[in-house]
Amino acid sequence: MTTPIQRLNRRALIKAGAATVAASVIPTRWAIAQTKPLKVGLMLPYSGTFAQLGENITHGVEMVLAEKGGKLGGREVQFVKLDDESKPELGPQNAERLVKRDGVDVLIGTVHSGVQMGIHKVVKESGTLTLVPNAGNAAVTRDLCAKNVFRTSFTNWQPAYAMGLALGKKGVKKASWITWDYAAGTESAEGFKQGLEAGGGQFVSLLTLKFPETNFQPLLAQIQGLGVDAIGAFFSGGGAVQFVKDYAAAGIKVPLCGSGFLTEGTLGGQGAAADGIETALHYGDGLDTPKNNAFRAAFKAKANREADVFAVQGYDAAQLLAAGLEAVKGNIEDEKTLHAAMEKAKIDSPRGAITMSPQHNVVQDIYLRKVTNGQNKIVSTIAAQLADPGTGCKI
Amino acid sequence: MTLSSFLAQILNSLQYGLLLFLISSGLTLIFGVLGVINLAHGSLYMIGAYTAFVVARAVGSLWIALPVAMLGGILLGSLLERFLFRYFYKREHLDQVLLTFALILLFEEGRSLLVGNDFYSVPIPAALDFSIPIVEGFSYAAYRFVVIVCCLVLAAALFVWIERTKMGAIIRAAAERPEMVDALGIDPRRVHLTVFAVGTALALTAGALNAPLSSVYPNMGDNLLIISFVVVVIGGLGSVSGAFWSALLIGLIDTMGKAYAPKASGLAIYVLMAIVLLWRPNGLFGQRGT
Amino acid sequence: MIEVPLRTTRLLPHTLLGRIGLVVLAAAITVLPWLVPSYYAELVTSAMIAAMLALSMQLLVGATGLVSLGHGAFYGLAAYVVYLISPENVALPIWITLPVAMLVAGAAACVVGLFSLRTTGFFFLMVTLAFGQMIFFVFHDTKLGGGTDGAYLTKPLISAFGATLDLPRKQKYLGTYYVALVQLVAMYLGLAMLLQTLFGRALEGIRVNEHRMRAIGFDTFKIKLIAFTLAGALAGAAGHMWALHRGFVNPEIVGWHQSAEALLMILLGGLGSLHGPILGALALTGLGEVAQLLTERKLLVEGLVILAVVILLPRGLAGLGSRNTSNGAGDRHG
Amino acid sequence: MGDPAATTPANALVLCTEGLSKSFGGLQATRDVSLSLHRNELHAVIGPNGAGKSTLVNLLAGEFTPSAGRILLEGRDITSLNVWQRTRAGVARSFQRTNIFLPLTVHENVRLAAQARTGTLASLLSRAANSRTLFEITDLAIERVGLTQSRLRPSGELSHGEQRQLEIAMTLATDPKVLLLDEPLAGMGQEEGERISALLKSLARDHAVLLIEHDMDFVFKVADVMTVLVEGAVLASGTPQSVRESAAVQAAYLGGHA
Repeated sequence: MTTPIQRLNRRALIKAGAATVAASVIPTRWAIAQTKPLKVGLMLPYSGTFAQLGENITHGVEMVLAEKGGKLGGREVQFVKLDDESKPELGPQNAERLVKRDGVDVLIGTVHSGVQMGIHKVVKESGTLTLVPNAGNAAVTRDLCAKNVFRTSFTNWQPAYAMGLALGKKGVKKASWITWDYAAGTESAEGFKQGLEAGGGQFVSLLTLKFPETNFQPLLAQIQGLGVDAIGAFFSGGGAVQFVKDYAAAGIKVPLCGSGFLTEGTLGGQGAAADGIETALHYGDGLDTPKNNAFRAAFKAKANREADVFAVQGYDAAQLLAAGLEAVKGNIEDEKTLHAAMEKAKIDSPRGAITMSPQHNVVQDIYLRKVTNGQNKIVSTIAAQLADPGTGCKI
Repeated sequence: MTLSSFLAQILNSLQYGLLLFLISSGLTLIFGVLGVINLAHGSLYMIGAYTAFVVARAVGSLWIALPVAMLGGILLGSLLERFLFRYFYKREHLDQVLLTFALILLFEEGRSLLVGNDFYSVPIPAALDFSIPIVEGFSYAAYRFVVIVCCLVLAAALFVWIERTKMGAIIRAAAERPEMVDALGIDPRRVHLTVFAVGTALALTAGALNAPLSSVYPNMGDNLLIISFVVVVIGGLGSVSGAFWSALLIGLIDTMGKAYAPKASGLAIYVLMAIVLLWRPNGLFGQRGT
Repeated sequence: MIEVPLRTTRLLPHTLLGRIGLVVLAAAITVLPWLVPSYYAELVTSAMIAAMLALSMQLLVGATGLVSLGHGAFYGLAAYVVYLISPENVALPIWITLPVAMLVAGAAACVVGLFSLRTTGFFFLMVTLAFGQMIFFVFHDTKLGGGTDGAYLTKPLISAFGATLDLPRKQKYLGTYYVALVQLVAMYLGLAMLLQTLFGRALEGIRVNEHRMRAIGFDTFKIKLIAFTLAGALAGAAGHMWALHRGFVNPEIVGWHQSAEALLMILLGGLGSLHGPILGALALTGLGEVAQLLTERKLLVEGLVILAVVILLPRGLAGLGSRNTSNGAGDRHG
Repeated sequence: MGDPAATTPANALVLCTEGLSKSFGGLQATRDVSLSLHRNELHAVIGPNGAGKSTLVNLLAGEFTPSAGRILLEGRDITSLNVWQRTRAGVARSFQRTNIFLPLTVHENVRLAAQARTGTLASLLSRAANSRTLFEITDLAIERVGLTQSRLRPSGELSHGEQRQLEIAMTLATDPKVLLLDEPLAGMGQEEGERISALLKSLARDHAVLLIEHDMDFVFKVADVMTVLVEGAVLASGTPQSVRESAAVQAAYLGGHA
């Protein structure tokens, strides 16, 4: 155990598990705990559709630790990785593995919002400090918010709101939103409607498709008849690739825009069909700041591929954790100071400056991007320091 | 709802229904003749799509990928039947269910090991990469017409095979009375092998044919598997023509549901199935009880 | 008239040793939480919940010969019922939530049974699967139960006869543990008694030869419907327990993979015994825990294990020690 | 079992069919069959292969729904009753292919059949081991077919003939008024045949018995009444003597046999 970053192999992990069993049987004093390495659980998808996202987030987290010389708040860090398989029904069980069996001090996770609900249930009860590096379901920082849970990614509402706002300001009078009929879809629709109306436009209708079906034809055939000036969409991954291709092939005259995930990490598959699509997100290509350039170079050196928004979100989760731990000098038991420090932290993110809202969701600039030459080129900042409404949160 | 968009929806229904037919015709034959429930049939569709992706990426042409998927299906089906399923005909349903459930896991893991977990799109052949305007403001990708034509050709070939050949006659008899195969003086193992290979090849071909339209991604066959069950139940066990009409019916109801009543569309086909079961427990075209 | 000794039903342990084994197992589970950290006690709680689901399914699979892929839906439905009837931030007592959950799950099973039991064999399998998915889509695609992400619920209070078990926060898991244990034992003993009745014999007859049962005058549809409804209600008890344990519902707990997992537990434990599913659930939970530590390819391991069990161990773990072959799979069509 | 009720005459009409017909697709398997079964009478149905004998049994037992015609049991129309309802009403059948519960013992097989008539759910929930009347019914049926010695043996271990006897015992345990016996002698040796023949005669004393049988010598020996089916229709019916002498039967079926 000499390297600062403990990329545990399987055998070490079992030992660690056994140690935890012993540790929880024999009560330990805080003084001993202080000198122990800080255990950080990474509950992320390492298999299945979202595996790449999980890996990029992990790289982001590890980069921060490397920058800080292998210590956070003066304590060594030991990672415990757990593949959540993006299976919601296993969410609570997997979270308990980390929190109760392995006794992690901090939990970073996850990507899938259904799994996030399971993690959230467990850590709300245990009080374990938790950082959300992707899942954008609003509930976690709205009516279900918790004092020990922080999110450094986005809510589904945020980019969609900004997209609506951008359309409204551009003078688009009528627009519709098209998405899967699931939590993230309806939350994005709500954001788009509010943004559009704030910008002076009129929201016409919401078209939905059962998640995660990709037979878009029945919806596409209706669009011309809606009489709208623009169509906004929220899809991600394989669904996004196919939607954009089908939209182009259907020869629809209405311009397509959307929440940034419509063209995020999918441009290779979409090809020319994505050219010119405008989307809104908290990150993009061509963000020429020293921080971003350094981050991208370091990521490429580490992972041997280009950084993406997920890597940024993981990186910022670790930055926020570092800020909190430095304030309490590694004493994670001092929750009050820790949480207060994290709430007040100003993080220098590759995406620009970010802070935490009172509900512990990230407050950030949302950019308008346009697909040019296979890249999501940033055009402008639509909404500066945009916060989620955070309705219903009582901390 | 305008008349023109309604016509476009009819076209969508047809294309979706024909795809369902390719998948469920194999299922219904394998159920009907071999008495095996194959939960991994959806995974076979997935394998077909990934085959198309891998071959098209390697040689740059979907036209080579399609026959490869078809022949690969025959080969895979023969191997599965010869070395695995053959030993399960006389076993309990439960064993068959779990065997094929295990195959789903293994196929998906194999896919993950060989190709990874990313989604990939499969390019439409350049010669067909254009759209044909069919109604105001809505065009139809030329490749979709190709899929429709290919499905119809395959369906016609399947019908000729089932209705006009000796093997087809045996298969029809066996689907109605499974014990018949033994009585007809043909090695039943040959019949079983053929049916399983053809069923598998149909699933792989469907996957390969549809890959440019659906892209390829993990677990892509799951949803289609369940819908194919509904098609088989409504069409009647072992009936290829039943599967044909019932696939078109489901395609129509599902497409119209998505277009005009999206909230109800998920349930519509199951409600239809319940009605059919009450009215005709053996399906609309079913020959026998089970 | 000559006395005829009646054999106990096929599904119960035939030897004294077998019975003692079960009692020892129950005793071991009873003392376990005092010996291991809370995490492992909670792991056993989830294994017991899985065992309840598998046990309820054994009434269909092992006792009656009905293989259903929609059984998990009644389990998930019951968990959702707890969510739907619990007002926000008010914990209802378990003596209200448990009967309501079981009643709704049983009623749903009765309706599904009315349709699906008209069919047999593969049709039955596919139809139960489709009905199960129908229930899944109700929770997945509508706002009724919180949609795709699921929802939190207030865990029911463990209370009966006016007394409420109010444990300190750190020991709440013990309450859940013993409630699960009591229900599992009660379910086992109840089913054991049921299988000794004439009704149990009728189920056995249906499993072996339903056609003949009709010919000797049994209304087999009614008997199967009763068994299907009862199994649904018992799955409801397991689902209620999931809600009590997790305080969280998600559409995936309604999906057909739940049924497949329960079938796997039955197969692993053995078709020919009532305690098989319990052993299977414990074994599978243990296997999942070990596989998670050893490999990232957990599904690969699971797939290979199922394959191996189906091919090599057709009578499950419970069949390893016994040589009672007259109940084997081969003679079901006799 | 089934003491003849004092009020009904010893040879009362138990079951009759009126114009019973059944067709499958285009094929007419049963045409306009009218026959009657009386208590204390062994009624044999004979006919060449494919004459529709099994279809007739299946129609009477409720496996098939007739295309036309009625079936009356003691004057009550039972045409619309299904299989188990007919068994409960008193029409019981044995199967051509032995159809018993192989994993169970002889006693258990028969008890299962006796159990069906207890009917109500409440009685089904009593412990199987406790039901004394059930035991009596079961033992009587076993004794009647002469399997008392073997009653604790697993039925899978019985000889073929014994399995046929068990088949009949199960039928008896349902307390039938009418016995439909589909080739009870199939596959039996000479000695076993003798035993069954005696059993059938004894059964006919307190039941109406319909017998389907191939073995002509046997049929002419035991039957009180015979019906000859050809292509689904009744060619002749009457005492064995009258059937043997019927010109139509001789021409169409018996040929040189008579």
